[in-house]
Amino acid sequence: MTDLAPRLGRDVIAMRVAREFGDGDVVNLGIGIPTLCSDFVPPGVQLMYHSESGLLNCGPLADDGHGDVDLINAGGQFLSPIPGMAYFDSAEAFAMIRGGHIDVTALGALQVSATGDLANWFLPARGVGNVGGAMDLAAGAKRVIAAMEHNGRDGTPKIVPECSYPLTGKGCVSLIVTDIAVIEVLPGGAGLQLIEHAPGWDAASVQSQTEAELEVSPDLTEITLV
Amino acid sequence: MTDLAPRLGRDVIAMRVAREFGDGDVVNLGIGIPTLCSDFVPPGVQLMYHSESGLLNCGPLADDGHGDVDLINAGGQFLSPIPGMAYFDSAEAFAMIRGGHIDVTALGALQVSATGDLANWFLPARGVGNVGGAMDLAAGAKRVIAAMEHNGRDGTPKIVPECSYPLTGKGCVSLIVTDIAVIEVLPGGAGLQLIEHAPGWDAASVQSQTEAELEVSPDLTEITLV
Amino acid sequence: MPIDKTVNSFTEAVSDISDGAVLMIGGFGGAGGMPHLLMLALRDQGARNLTIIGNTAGIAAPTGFGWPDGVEPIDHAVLIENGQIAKVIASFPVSGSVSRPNAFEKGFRAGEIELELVPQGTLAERMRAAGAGIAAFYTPTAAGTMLADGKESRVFGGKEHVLEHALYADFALVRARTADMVGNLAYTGTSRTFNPPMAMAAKVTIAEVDEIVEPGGIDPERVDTPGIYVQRIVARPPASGGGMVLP
Amino acid sequence: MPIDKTVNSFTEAVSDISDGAVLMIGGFGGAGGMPHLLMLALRDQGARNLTIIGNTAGIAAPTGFGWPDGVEPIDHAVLIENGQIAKVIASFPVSGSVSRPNAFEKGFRAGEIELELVPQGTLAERMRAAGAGIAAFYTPTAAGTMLADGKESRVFGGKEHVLEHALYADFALVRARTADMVGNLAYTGTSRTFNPPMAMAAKVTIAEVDEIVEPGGIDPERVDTPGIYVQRIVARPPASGGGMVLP
Repeated sequence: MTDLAPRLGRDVIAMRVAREFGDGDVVNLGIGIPTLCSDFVPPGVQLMYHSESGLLNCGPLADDGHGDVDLINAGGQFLSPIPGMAYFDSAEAFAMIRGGHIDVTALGALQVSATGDLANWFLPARGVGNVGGAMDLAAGAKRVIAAMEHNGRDGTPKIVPECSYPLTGKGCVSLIVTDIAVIEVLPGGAGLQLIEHAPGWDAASVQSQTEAELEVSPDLTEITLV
Repeated sequence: MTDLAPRLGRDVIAMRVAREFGDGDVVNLGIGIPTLCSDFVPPGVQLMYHSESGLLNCGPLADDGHGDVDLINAGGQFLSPIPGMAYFDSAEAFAMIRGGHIDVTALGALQVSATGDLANWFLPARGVGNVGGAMDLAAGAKRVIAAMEHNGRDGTPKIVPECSYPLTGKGCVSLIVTDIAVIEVLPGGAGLQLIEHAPGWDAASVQSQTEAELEVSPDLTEITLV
Repeated sequence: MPIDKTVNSFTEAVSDISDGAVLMIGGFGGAGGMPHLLMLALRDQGARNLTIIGNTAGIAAPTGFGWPDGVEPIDHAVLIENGQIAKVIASFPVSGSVSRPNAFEKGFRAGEIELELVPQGTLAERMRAAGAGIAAFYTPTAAGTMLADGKESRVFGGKEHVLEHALYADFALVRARTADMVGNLAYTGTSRTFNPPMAMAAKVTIAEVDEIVEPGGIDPERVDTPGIYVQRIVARPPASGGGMVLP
Repeated sequence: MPIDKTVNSFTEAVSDISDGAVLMIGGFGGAGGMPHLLMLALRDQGARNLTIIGNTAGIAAPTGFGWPDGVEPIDHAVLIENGQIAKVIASFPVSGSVSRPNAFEKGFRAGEIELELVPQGTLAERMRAAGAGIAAFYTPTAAGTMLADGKESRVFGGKEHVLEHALYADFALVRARTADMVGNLAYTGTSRTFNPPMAMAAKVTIAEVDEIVEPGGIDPERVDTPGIYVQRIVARPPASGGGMVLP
């Protein structure tokens, strides 16, 4: 089926995710689209960023050529310092994650299931993978947002009744933000609810790109970014 | 039975315990006689003191009137600073203890059993007691030395076949130093071996003050402090 | 608005502690590292039927244990004597001397206060576990003793271990030397003790500090309790700063 | 003699690591916080059949991940390419790119190296548990995933938790900025990562540092890894100090 309208760019997905952040939230951003969210935090919202590399309150990415090998994020990118940072080791960094001290994490996804299961770490075809901190974030963060393209490069739906890829965490995702829709995972495994669609898309066209069944919110709207 | 000879003073017990410390050992000294050990460390032996109050490498007790409320030992006594100290919290202080990083601890005792069980925290008559860090030290230190008077004030033997007081730890004591004897707890619950006696005492007179049976070492000697 | 966790008064800092709340109170027992003014404010606030968790349940006065001569200790006794405490979870709940019982011991003997006695290291580790998302852990401490009665145990590496559970609290009242406005804390010397693991374990951590500084006022290498664990900070009046015990 | 844990050369520092030893190697993956010169010394020493535990098993070169442009990474690959490694325990063992496999991935595919994959937080916590005398603990991480296959699990507070065991090592090779002679370590910035929990978990911890100072040269408030966890310290040559990557 041909797309009804253009899909949103990765920046716009990040922009929409960033609207979920509340003032004062502790936020952990995964690699990929989530990293972009920090560029789109709404005015008046002050966040405390957490990184598995052992850092609270990091500044933005550092300009190329000004990297400090002792100031990196979990993806190995150089950061710049800001006032009010704190450094700690990996045991403490993950105590924070596992202990429920992260308000929101945004993670990339290979698949999300109808009950909020997340698969984002293992491509069976490779036969070996990196789990990194993904399972800890999935299990520990108060709120997990999946930030992802709605379909794979070959068009395969990534929002599915049940994940076929190995899981990162069970029932952990509470919101899915894609390049065509925003979907809530209903509590208690009650399924998925479409709450927003990209401009030019509608409930039927989003459903046609989605293998899992979507309940349509009575308040369904177009994605707004303001 | 009347004592054959005078009993050793608390200082002398501490002096004998201190001979057990090896150069470079990490040592934790309990309240009472053990605290005195630091005054009698043999020349050439450098120790690293550990305190449950969150301190490694503490200096000696501070002079009265010069106390810093933020530099105390586990008994609430003021300490003086020395170069090379490190401060940490209670979770870390007990990680060190439980994790086997303390080479030797000397603890006071109400009773020690023939298999090295230690009772040193609870007087049933009071009905309520302080456990503090005693059970952690008993379970975690590589070597536990009981430093104690051989008998209670009323003459009751404190080295017994089985402890009647509630235990601090099972089979944890490896050496008992008292005011009349030095006794090894044999590994694997194989009983007690008398290895040294105070001047003027002998195996029979020590046994007469001891409810548990003592095997006599073929190398039995008088306690030496040099 | 930049993050600023400052609360302007001790009264305000403890205002929402309700009857029946579970509280951790920092420090070791002596004068250092204890949130004296938060305890006094909680006494005045009056919440009842509280559970308090800490190393001690107050030291008997007059005392030593790190209290300067001639200074009347401010500790858990102010809450106990005010009838606010239903239960104590501690490792060192009574005074060192039978003949000088502290307020807790009197209440315990009168059957008014319940006690859960926990080895000091297990207490700290149970707090850290709560803060670190570890539901339970196996420790060798207390195996084979009456403090393991009724608990699951299991042998690892030939040694018996006891299963101990995470210990959570609604509020932690902690004490630090310095806070920055985002809630990072730095302590002094042996005043850390139970404050850092308590800050991890509580839903709401309230830090009483000598000084509140701008972000950046604490070296990020020197932060002991990262601000992620701290919800409110309140400064002692200037006259009580600098390690002094009283307001 | 005052305590002095200084060892005079990297060669001497690793001389007693024997075939079949279990090693932890510090750092996160990038240039910061990794014991480069200890790894090179271990390569030259030649011990074989080693198990190495760490966050990564080496990053594919040429790379980013905190390595300055134009600098050839020194990491686990120097040991893997030399045929010394039998098993890897890691959370991030392969490169980010299928098309640029690292030395570990090649060895793994060839069936020469065994892998135990562990979530990053569980890996750090298992090390801390080993150092802290906690035999095992229940974590929610990985519950319901293939990394929990064959493991005990149990529900606490309505949430499934997996039983994970302490992870010990014979040696830890760690990297810090400064050591004092008694073995206290201070790190810089995000170079802490796995170094502190590894120092706790190993029987013998060997610290590669930029600078060794007299006792007192590190503020006792600023010590990250207390000397109780450190058995040997060895200084990088002056030219490699100050955060530079190479000797």
